[in-house]
Amino acid sequence: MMKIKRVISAIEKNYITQNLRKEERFDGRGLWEYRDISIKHDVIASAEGSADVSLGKTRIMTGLKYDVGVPFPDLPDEGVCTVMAELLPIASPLFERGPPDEQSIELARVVDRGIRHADCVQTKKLCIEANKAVYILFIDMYVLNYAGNLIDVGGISALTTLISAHVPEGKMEDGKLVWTGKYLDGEYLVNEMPLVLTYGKIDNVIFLDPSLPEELICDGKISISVTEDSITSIQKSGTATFSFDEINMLAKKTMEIGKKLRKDLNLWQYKVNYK
Amino acid sequence: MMKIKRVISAIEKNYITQNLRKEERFDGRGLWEYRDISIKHDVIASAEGSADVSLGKTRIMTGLKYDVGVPFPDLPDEGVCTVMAELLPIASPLFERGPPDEQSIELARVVDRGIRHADCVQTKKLCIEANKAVYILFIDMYVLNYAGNLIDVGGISALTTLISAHVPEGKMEDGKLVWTGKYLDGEYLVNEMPLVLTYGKIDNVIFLDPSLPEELICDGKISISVTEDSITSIQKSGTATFSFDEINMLAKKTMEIGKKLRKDLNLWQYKVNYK
Amino acid sequence: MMKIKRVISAIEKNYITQNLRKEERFDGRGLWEYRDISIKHDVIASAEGSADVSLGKTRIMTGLKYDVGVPFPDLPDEGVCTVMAELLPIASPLFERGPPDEQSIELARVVDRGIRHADCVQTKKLCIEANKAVYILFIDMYVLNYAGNLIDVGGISALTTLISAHVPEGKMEDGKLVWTGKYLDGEYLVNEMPLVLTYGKIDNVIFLDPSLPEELICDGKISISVTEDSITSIQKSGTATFSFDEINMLAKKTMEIGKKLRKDLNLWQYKVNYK
Amino acid sequence: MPLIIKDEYPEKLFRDDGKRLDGRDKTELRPIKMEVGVVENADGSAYLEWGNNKIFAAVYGPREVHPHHLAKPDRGILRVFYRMTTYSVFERKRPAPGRREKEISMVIADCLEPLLFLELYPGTSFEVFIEVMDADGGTRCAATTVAALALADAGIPMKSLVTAVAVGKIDDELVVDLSGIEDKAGQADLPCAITWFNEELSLLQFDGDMNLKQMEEFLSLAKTALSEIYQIQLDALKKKYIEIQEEVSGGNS
Amino acid sequence: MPLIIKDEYPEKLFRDDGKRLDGRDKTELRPIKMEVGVVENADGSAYLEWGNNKIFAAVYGPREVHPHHLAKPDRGILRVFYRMTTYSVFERKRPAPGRREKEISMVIADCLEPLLFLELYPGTSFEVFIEVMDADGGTRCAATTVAALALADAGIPMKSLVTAVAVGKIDDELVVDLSGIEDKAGQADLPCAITWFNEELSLLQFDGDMNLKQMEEFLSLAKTALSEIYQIQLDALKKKYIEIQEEVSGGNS
Amino acid sequence: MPLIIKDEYPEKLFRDDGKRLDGRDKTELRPIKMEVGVVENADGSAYLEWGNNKIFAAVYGPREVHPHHLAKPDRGILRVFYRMTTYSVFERKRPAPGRREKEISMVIADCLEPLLFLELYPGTSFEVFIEVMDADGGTRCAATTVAALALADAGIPMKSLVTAVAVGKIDDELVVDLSGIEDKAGQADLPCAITWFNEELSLLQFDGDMNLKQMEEFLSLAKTALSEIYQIQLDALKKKYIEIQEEVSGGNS
Repeated sequence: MMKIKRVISAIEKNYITQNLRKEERFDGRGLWEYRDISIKHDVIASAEGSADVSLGKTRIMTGLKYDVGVPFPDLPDEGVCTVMAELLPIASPLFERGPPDEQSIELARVVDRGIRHADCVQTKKLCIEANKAVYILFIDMYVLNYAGNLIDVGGISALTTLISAHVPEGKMEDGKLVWTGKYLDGEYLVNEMPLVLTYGKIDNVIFLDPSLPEELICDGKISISVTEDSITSIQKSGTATFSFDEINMLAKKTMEIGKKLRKDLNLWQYKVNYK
Repeated sequence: MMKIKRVISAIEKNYITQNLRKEERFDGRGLWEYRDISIKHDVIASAEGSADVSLGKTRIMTGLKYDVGVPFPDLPDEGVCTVMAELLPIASPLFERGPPDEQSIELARVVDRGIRHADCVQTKKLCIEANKAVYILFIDMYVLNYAGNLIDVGGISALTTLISAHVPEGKMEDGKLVWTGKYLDGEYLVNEMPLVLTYGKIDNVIFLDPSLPEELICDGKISISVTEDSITSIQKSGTATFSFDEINMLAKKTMEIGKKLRKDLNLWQYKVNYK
Repeated sequence: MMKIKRVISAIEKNYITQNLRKEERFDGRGLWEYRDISIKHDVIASAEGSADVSLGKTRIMTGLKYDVGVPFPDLPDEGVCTVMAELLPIASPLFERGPPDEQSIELARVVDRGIRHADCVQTKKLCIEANKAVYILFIDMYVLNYAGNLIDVGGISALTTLISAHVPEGKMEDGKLVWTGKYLDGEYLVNEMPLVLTYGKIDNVIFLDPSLPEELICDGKISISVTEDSITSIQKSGTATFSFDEINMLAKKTMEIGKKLRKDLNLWQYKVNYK
Repeated sequence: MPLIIKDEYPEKLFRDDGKRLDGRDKTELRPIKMEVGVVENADGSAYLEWGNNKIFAAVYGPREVHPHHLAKPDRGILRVFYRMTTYSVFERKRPAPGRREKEISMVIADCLEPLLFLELYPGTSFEVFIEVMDADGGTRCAATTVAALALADAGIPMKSLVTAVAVGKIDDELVVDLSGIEDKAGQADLPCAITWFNEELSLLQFDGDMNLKQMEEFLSLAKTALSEIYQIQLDALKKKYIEIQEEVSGGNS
Repeated sequence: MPLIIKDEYPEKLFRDDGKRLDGRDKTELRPIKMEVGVVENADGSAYLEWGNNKIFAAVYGPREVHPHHLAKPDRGILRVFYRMTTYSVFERKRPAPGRREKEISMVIADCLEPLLFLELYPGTSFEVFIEVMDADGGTRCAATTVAALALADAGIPMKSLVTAVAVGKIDDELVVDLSGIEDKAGQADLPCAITWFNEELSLLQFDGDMNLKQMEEFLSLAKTALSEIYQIQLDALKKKYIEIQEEVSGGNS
Repeated sequence: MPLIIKDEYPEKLFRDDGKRLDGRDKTELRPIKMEVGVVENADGSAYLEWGNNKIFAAVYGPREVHPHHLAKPDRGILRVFYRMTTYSVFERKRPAPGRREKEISMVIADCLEPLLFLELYPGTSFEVFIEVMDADGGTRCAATTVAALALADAGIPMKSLVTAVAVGKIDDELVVDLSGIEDKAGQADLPCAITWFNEELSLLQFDGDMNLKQMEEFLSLAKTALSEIYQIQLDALKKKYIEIQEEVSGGNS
């Protein structure tokens, strides 16, 4: 595999683009094909849930921490689940001046919206006692190697982390929080299983799962989050424009590929039975 | 009118200075003459008071927001009124590296001191219940076009915003804040009507209301705040020095011009009757 | 004395190094000799304890302020004593781009650890009422002239400041803090008297109390804090390496010199009897 | 010190007569006014009122890039700064620019960049400053729309304008141009923008829940609304040229 | 975690014998001591005690400008950094420089700049660092006064010194040189500075309430006080030259 | 919003059978695993598990220095960035790097710099990034150890490796390789590092209480432990070369 040490040269750019026009990708994949996915779960002893996910050479390690706080007055019985992402300078020579802040914000935001709007984490289940105490979950993603398409890896990584969760169960007794000794697990916390699929566009060619060289030269990307039945989030980025027909086509494709991927990954296997 | 796209050239500088020595200004005004003032009030639906004030081409839009907080222990029955200013990069090509922080701090500070020391906003009227709850008023000024003499425009703008105020009236019932459905208006909040007048000095010539070219080349400025009967605040800035006689003369002139301006502007017309 | 206006030249470096190899120092001192120490105490009216300490031309002025706060839940009957250091740009032309942040952090940290681990300030004596109110002491050091070996000056300065302390004594009455009119003094607050001694290493030569030129060219330093009977803290910095034998030798030397210095300085003379 | 009057949402977003709370039909836009050339000092500027939204946009450029290291030797760069005043929203916004403002700045830049011929301006920059003085839902779309006008007012060559609008779902019905309250209390929000030179979407976001059929409906509603707004943009530009012409002929007569 | 001993103000600022709380007459200055050459490493330095105020000033320059983009091709620049230690005030100050410190730095720079011939030093900078170790009212005036001495000590050509003092109103009486408590509990405060080469005011601020007649009185009181302080500045400079001379003759004898 | 399950410490750090809480003897190390070449994009990298510590190190360089003004004309510079993930510790760490992380970065840089021939790389920089994914006591020593491996993996000429370990005092007994709980509940902690080319200490810190005799004992315990860990480092490097060789011969067979 090509080792990316610099911004893509004009020659490489032409090579990649011309092949894409023939519906061929420089790494041999078809236009709608993912790179290999590998998943390890519950890898961090200090975290209350974690995942180590690779898509090709892109690798993200994610952990879950929690805190207990007073709920917002207007949402007295709802906890909070936040998503943060950091592109470690370990992950790429492109990050030598410090990793790009915008890219990590985008990664966190798109993954967060995928989870939030798909009714994935049911925030009412994060309530310990209304108006008094709720859980705050922190899902923090760290990019260990950057080889393109962080968003889709981040989505799977966040979901696996939640599914592998083991958060101590608390209850209020006489106005004080006590621990029951039991744990909230992924089955309790996770409802829907949203997946986010990202497409790149170069000239008029659209393709799934952009690798790093494709990402560096593409005009734009679009990420679509889907549950089994619905589209729950869309985010276009970059200067590419998409025709109305292309959008309708991509929505349809995402529903299909998402269904298959959800089945293949079978994320429920990563549930942790704790104590 | 001259469009200021760069720092004044030496030729322009000489032209302006030589005319000033003849008591003539490049825009035809006399030494003690203001540019045209225009005032619109209650222009922002989301704000509890607002004003859009222009002095020549200088334009500031100001809004009032409030919050309710616990008073300082040593001032248990006094609310707070704070002034902030921001020079929007919209307002001038001179702000291309980001608007000058010092200038916005100075604008906020001089306007704030004019209001504070003139007994303009009576902070005791901002008390809901002593030791428990007081209003915090935020008067935030945004400079939309910068053509010199921000301070005097800011002063009128802040005052008009306060006069146009409509802040929900609260009272404490059983230790809880409830809203009466009535509003605190400008008449209730504003006591004195301080105006701030700013003079520039170039060589030995002093003049009122510096326009942008005059401001860019002047050695220094002095701002004097006056109520009907008193001087309440003075602020000299820049490297100009003023003789003792000049200071006495300017104080006298400010009392006179201030009296006339207060009458001409008739700011009470901008009171809002809400509900 | 040599006035340091620039980084040491190669010639000076050679001169200093070659002399050190002959166990001679450019300012005439022996390898294990301190520069002159001068101490003034209680010099700041606004502070609740202060010291002005010079070691040769290095000068640090330190003050103590206090606050009263709620203790940490896991240490309900312990107050807190924090140490901060600032290298004033006054103190050296080397600080023209702003004084080096790392060096002030190191100064604060090493002095803080010397105090903390030597059981110097007994934090339980800073408790006013368990779970309710404890003292927070702030020991803030300001470097006024920088001529090498800030750490040892800082250590003496912090200790003298504590010994000169006069902190108002509070007690809780009906859940409220009241002041007794008495003061906590150095005798009450200070238990052990830790001193920190710093050595430089150039090539294979080790020496006490590096002056500025020595500090600028040395490969590394080691600071050792000792009480009458024990080593309480060690901090090596820089790229010098020390053999196991050297470490054992320095530990022994520090115990000896520390004992003598503690006696010579006789810091208890700086206790303040207040009211 | 939290605000205590709560920003409460109504239970229903349609009135009994089937109209929306502000009296609009499902596909009706709020009143929109646009004007160009409103900031004296800027190279180009525009002002927009859209419902209660009040937004200024100003353009400076092409000019030297600060800081220099951002300059590109082979093309100009476009930078967009979207900001809101502290008093533009119900609860006072903090003065410092937040994440949301940075995000929207990026989104708008992605909409404006395809319009420009940046390769003609190597080593320079265009800055678009957008200030929301008063906000009432759909500010990212309104800001995109007014920013395009400010660029046109600056006389910068453009492939076309761009126009944006949000469609959404409230009380299970698809509607056009969500107001502030509809945005907050509604079920779904789909802001989108069209670049007229190729009639493609340069902004597309969605949060909510929709199936494929609903998505087609959303896009069709948006298309119609975008055409209406485009007309108002064109009128604002025409008005300026008419005024200039009148001034010129007035001067000659 | 607020400080709990309150910084309380007395009800009256005059004693029964008509003297001020610290025993001074209305026009009497607090004790003032000045000394130059106190910071070994600096190009020029001075130390001042004025009542309980204790202030160091040090000057470095002319030297290269950091960061470079601040340098001016046709003249030198002057930068003033006024700071206070955390323990210089009743309630511990935060370590980071606050707005007030930045404001006073600017005010002092405006007082010092007219004294210098910056056009003789193109491309370089002078930095004046001022550190208030102990504060007791009137620090901006005291800092201006000691900074001028440090510049003189550095041997930098100057048109003259500058001297500053605050006059004010307490219990309806005009007084000279407000102490800390008079500043906080008083009714008005008028700090001012005089540049001696033209005998004009280079610093003038006021907060309070005064009519035109009172203002004339204020200025007249200030003028007398400024002359007294100027003498102390001159004496400090002379003392250094005498000491140098003695050293030199001492060396020769 | 504080965490409410407390990080409580046991009263005794030895079990009744004389073993430590995790079953180790006093001089026994926790299980250690090291691997090199684990980050595809880096010039050199290594991964370490040491008890529950899990740490990645990656090296980039020699390369151009950013920002430029840090470059040195006569030698290369080494920069070390030690960071911890938010979830690597019991109570979630704030995302921004703290003082402790900056301090440890400096300490590790001081350990690595003596190993390198920086004078051969004028104007360039080496960056060593260390990320602690999971922490359990002794991270500064573990990070130093794995960083040396990453440098070696990058093929950068080195005088030798460096190896680090912490010895300490718990329940009045001297032990080797403190675990997280022993570090927090123990009485003294002495992290140290050895550079093998001269067998001297390049890291030495101590907090606690010891007399001269105890200090000699500490250093002697450390020396033995350091040799053991060094062997594991060497094995990790060998393993990579064996794998490469096998690949090469595999390709030839």
